[in-house]
Amino acid sequence: MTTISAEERIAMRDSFARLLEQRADEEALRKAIDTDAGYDPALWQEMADMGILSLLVDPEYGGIGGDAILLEMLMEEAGSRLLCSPFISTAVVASSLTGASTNDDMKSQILSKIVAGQLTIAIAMTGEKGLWTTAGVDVTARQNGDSWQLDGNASFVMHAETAGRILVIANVDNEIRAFLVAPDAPGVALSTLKTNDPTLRLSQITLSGAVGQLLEGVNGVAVDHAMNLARIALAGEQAGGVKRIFDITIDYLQTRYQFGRQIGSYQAMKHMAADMLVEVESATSAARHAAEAFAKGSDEAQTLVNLAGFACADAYRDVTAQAIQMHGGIAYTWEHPAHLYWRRARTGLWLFGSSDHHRDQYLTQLEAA
Amino acid sequence: MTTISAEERIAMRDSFARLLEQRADEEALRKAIDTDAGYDPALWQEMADMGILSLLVDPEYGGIGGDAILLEMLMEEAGSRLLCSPFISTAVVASSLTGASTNDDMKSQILSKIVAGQLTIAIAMTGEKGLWTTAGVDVTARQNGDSWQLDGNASFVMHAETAGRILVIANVDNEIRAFLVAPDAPGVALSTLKTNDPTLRLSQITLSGAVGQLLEGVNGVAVDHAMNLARIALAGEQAGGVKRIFDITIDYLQTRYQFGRQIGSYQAMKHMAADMLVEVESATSAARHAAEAFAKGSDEAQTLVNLAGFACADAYRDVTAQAIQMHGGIAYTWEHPAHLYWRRARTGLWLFGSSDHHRDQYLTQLEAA
Amino acid sequence: MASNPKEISNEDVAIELEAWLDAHWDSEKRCEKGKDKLDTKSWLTTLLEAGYAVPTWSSDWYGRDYNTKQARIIENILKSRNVIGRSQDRFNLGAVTVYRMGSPELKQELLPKMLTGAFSCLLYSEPNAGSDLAGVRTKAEYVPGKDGGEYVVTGQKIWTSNANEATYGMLIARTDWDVSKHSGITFFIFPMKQDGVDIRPINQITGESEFNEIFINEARIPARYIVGELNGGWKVLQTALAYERLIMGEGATERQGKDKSKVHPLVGLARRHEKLNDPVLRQKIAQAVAYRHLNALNMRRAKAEIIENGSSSLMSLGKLAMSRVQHGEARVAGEILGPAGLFDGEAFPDSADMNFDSAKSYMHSIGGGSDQIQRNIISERILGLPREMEVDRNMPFRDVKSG
Amino acid sequence: MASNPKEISNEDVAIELEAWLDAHWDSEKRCEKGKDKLDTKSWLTTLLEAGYAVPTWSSDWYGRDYNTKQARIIENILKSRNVIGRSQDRFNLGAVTVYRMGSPELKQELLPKMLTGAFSCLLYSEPNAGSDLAGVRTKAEYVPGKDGGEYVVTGQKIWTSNANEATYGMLIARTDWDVSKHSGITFFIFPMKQDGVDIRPINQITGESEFNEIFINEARIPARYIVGELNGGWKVLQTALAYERLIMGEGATERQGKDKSKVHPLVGLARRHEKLNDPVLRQKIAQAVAYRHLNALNMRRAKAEIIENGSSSLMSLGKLAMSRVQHGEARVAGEILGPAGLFDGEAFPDSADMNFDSAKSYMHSIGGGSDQIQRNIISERILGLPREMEVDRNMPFRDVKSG
Repeated sequence: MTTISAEERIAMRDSFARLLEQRADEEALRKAIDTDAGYDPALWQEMADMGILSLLVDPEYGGIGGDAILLEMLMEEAGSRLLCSPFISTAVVASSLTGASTNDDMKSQILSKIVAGQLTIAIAMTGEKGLWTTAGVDVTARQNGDSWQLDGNASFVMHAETAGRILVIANVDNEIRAFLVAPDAPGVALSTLKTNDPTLRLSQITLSGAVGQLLEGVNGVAVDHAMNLARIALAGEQAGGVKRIFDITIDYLQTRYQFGRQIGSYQAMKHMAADMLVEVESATSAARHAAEAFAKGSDEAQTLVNLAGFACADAYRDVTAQAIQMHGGIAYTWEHPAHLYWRRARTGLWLFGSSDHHRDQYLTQLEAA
Repeated sequence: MTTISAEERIAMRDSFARLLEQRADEEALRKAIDTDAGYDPALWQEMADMGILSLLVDPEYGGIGGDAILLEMLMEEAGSRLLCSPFISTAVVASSLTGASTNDDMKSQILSKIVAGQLTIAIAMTGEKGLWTTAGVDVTARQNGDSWQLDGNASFVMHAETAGRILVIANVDNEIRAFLVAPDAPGVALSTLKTNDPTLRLSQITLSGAVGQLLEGVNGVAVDHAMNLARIALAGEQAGGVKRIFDITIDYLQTRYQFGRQIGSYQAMKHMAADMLVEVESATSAARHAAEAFAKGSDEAQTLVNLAGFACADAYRDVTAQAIQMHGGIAYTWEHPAHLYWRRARTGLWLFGSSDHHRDQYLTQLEAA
Repeated sequence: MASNPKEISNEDVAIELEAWLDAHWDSEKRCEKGKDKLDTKSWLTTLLEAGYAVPTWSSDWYGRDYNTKQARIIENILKSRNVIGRSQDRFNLGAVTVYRMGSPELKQELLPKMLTGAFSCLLYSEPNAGSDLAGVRTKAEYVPGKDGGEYVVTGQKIWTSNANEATYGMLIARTDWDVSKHSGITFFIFPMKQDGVDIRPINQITGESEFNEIFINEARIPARYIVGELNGGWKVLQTALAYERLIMGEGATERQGKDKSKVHPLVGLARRHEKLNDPVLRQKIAQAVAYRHLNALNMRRAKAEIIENGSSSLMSLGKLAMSRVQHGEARVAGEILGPAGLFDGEAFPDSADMNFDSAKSYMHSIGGGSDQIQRNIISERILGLPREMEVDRNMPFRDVKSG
Repeated sequence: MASNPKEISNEDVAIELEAWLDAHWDSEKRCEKGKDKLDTKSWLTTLLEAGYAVPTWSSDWYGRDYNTKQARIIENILKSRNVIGRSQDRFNLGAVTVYRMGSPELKQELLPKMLTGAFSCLLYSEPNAGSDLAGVRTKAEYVPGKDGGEYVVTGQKIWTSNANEATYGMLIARTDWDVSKHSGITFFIFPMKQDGVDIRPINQITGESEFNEIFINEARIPARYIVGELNGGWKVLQTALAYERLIMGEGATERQGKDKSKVHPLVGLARRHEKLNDPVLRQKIAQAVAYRHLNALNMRRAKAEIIENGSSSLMSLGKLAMSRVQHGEARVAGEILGPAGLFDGEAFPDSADMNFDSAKSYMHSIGGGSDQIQRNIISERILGLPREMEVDRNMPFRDVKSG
């Protein structure tokens, strides 16, 4: 359990929100999109300085020891700005997995670099099917004397091209293990995968006898835990994003006139907006309750993570789709931000498990209850 | 191919429409519902006199030799009035199957009674799973000297309690055969199944060594053909029903005032109505084109029958559901007709194959194309 | 009769009530101590006189001047002992309306009756005024006479529940036809037990008859039974409706915020009918359950916000969201049942439930403000979008189109 | 130039044209007989002078007074020989507008140019007047001068396709700000090739730039280039829009009424990605295909009705229905592709198509009258429901709110 207080969480969220307001507005977003890296390293450093990157790191290792609740709160802010960064890979999944390691030297070395903003880590977990479960891992590792050699493919790897290390999840005799690999090591081949969502950077990684450093003590349970944190982070991002595009749309309904009336005075628009509000609030509730249940270690945690996994993604998809329609022609232009939210929303339909997969898992949880 | 002309079809439809206007209005419908038989035998006789019951019977046997196109046209009229009658069982399926028989004596004897309105025939085809395909037949027949004995269950049998004969589809050594059974014969047990739709009468029939008369020459192909005719009839009925409840609703939107305006002036209502019109017209197109393709023996016939099988049923369900909502409280009362259409629409979701089944079959047809 | 809430601690509130109950209420027999069986009216009078029926009300009017916190303590104790007549300041809509808006004379005359078993039904809706409550055409005409005269009422009301059991009706009627629609309405307490009141059950599509139509033909109301001002009924109605919404909203927030029994009925139904492995149905079942679950989570947030800030806009989303839940669950139940859904009656309990629920869902999506009205309310009151234009708002009611 | 259609049989129409073509058109080289390559303007002039560019028009104006049936015969023959410049009485919107509504002088001056390659773009939409075309704020001010003077135009137009290629723009502009919005608009033929016209491509969310924004800064139009009356532009626009709808509608009826290639693309996609056996996807694929199929059947009925009665209300449903088809197909394609749908670009052609189609669907549901406008049209013009209230209809345009 975390030692962070409710007041500290709010203070941190507010600082992060201010930082993003100043440094991650639409102009900055479009600038980041146009770079090869796909994010702003200077902003990354400021996030480190503010402690954002260490939110899940134990105070013992220089972190602030936050929990899923704080993570979700911060991600709502990030989502509302469509923040581009390797945050989930590095500060959520890699932090969580490294934190689970029993090798204290490695742990201390890696976490201190993450906390300082000096190291980003990409997560190579799922094969080409994009399952993001341990069953979807396609890489195998075998011990060769003192070292480990890795073979196989990982796809959908976020921000791999700029990562200092790649954290590879691999099978060792049907057990899940984690390894750190240097991107420039022999036997490591990266190829960029062009994405439809310009805020997303994906690569495929082919490992052919590449040497990896075992992250001792990390097993399938730790990976499931880390992936659930990633899903909560994504759900929070989606809740923040869907709220934001909704607010943009309501604002447009109030300020756009057609036939001498605000378009928000037309019942068709009003009724669409009311239905969208239900989706927006449901996404927020799902993300927040999943985070809370997870932070408290509640029995319901997995159920709520799966619920958030499809409810937030679907709400985001539906509300952004309606938002474009309600804006009309203006949102059909690249210069209007609506389509950026729409693309990010569509990304969320697949990232870390599809909506259909989460829906099925949710029912499995309910059956077991 | 039929010899009936387009003008003759229209004339017949118009006569039938006039008959129904006079004899099958809402009052008559509610009266029929309240009887045990569930239909008006006097009206049945008038339908016989008008030639409606013989529409699919060859002129050689006293019929008018109509086709699926005429059938669909008549059923639109029947559907718009929610006509209760054993028409589909007797005048469609039984007529078609009997017409396929190679036993001319039997054929002539049965058809002449159907044509005269003196015999209604119930169809015992599907088992408890309600598949309405030859694969769903649960009755088996075996030859015992000169006679045939039937064993097994058939469910969802329409208007069995008042039928003069039951036409049982049965398996004989993995071949499909048809038999005529007297409802009061030994080994025949009928039990009424209470239905949610008061315009529908269903029974379960248990056969325990009941004697049946083989309808020679009728095989699986003839049964498939007859069931496709039944599906076209149902699609036509649904197209007529959905059109009617839609018209009733539009009329209400024009005459009901709230806040000093016709409720049809509210954009929410208008937009719902526009979307409903698309459904209504699509149902009509699906039913008519299925009938036309079937009548012409086109390659597309099965595809279009399956399309109509789900498109008409789903349109009817959705439009009746909206119709109740748009009427508001008044349609929540038993005295208002909306719920009768709604119940009949829900019946159509399962009768002669579910929407999901037809959708799957439709895709199978497209794959083969 | 009661102590000042500022002077009494929450502990003492509980201790005082427990002592009073020990003296007056037999929890086992559920009647007054020392009696064989419950005499409702007598018990309600005892409770009322002790100030425990309406503890938040003024001590001048049967109450104890308690605050909400204290009232909840009392409610919980009375509930735990199965005491009837509790929390009428929360749930007795007729009495609350008279207490809040009636004249002292009216309160004097009616409250003792209303709080001791003479309860009230709602006579707002009319066939021609569904969502548009201000469109009432039931007319009330003044006739001079003793005690200030009376009003003669003729018209038709609809969707009234418990009309047969009610002593009073909370009635809105038109008293001036020459002013705008909202300006000519008066709010009355209408005596139900009289000639000229014909109560007919409505046959609903569910097969139930929860509601009635009320045909009123020259029925009488003492003129002193007006609540608020003559022709000021619209304002009174708004307040009465706000109480109703509050009561219903709180109930809904509690119900919807509560997780259902561990296994959702749809999961049980699918299990019974061996459909839990059907991948198409699994998606539909999960989505239907999720909509209910999400609404429960929204209502949990609403409750937390109400505790924090005294109100929550989330509460207004519940009714609309529940429409989708109820129609959706009934539909998925139908898909689980398959062709068996055609059946009904006692022999097919799952089918009968599914068919009943399918029809009953309309009670939710139409009754008490249809989904369309809810969307208007949400978009206007929460999102601040412009109000729907009311063309008849300022014309004399005589000229308003209706039908 | 042409024979009276009453005097010439359909057979003779065909024979006469075939003979003329034999003499003048080289189908293989696709140019005028006896020439090496096509000189477009020269050929179009030849075709025009023969009366075959606009056969239904009056013989006073380049036509042959032919009826529709005869025109279709001509169209088919010209099409079969790949003749360019055909059917301009059906498809050359600028020329049709001038022919139908221009003064004789305007026709004399513009038709020869418009029918021989100088084609027109549309300058109706403005950033502040999307669905509300009558809300135009582009201003045209009269300046006296020779040849009747000219108008000076300043404003901004949007969603214009082919602006760079167009010689003329069909422009609506405000010429009177003190009358109601519909009363102060004038319809001009606007010369595109002049200073003061800045054409900028719009970057669309599909990655395409089919459309342009046009910034007009003190550009000039001869006063004689007004179509119809000064300040009577709204009426002219309505007629021009009706032609446009007719052309687009006929096209759509034909396209949508035609069955697609035997195997629907979604079936092919699912087969390629080995998803044809997934029962959840099968339902979604079948439904998506069915919506397209049903619309095609509706359009077949529409076409039959048009042949029978000259019109069909079904035609108006096609645009709305196709929105659902296009959004739906793109969505199902995404579900077939699964996580691979995240990719884009040449390396992932199926993903790239799906993502492109997902964005492009908005072109359909927003452009040319959004789904919401279509629903208004259907409910008002087909179902006869009351028209939406227009609050600004009768106020001076100066006072109309806009944004």
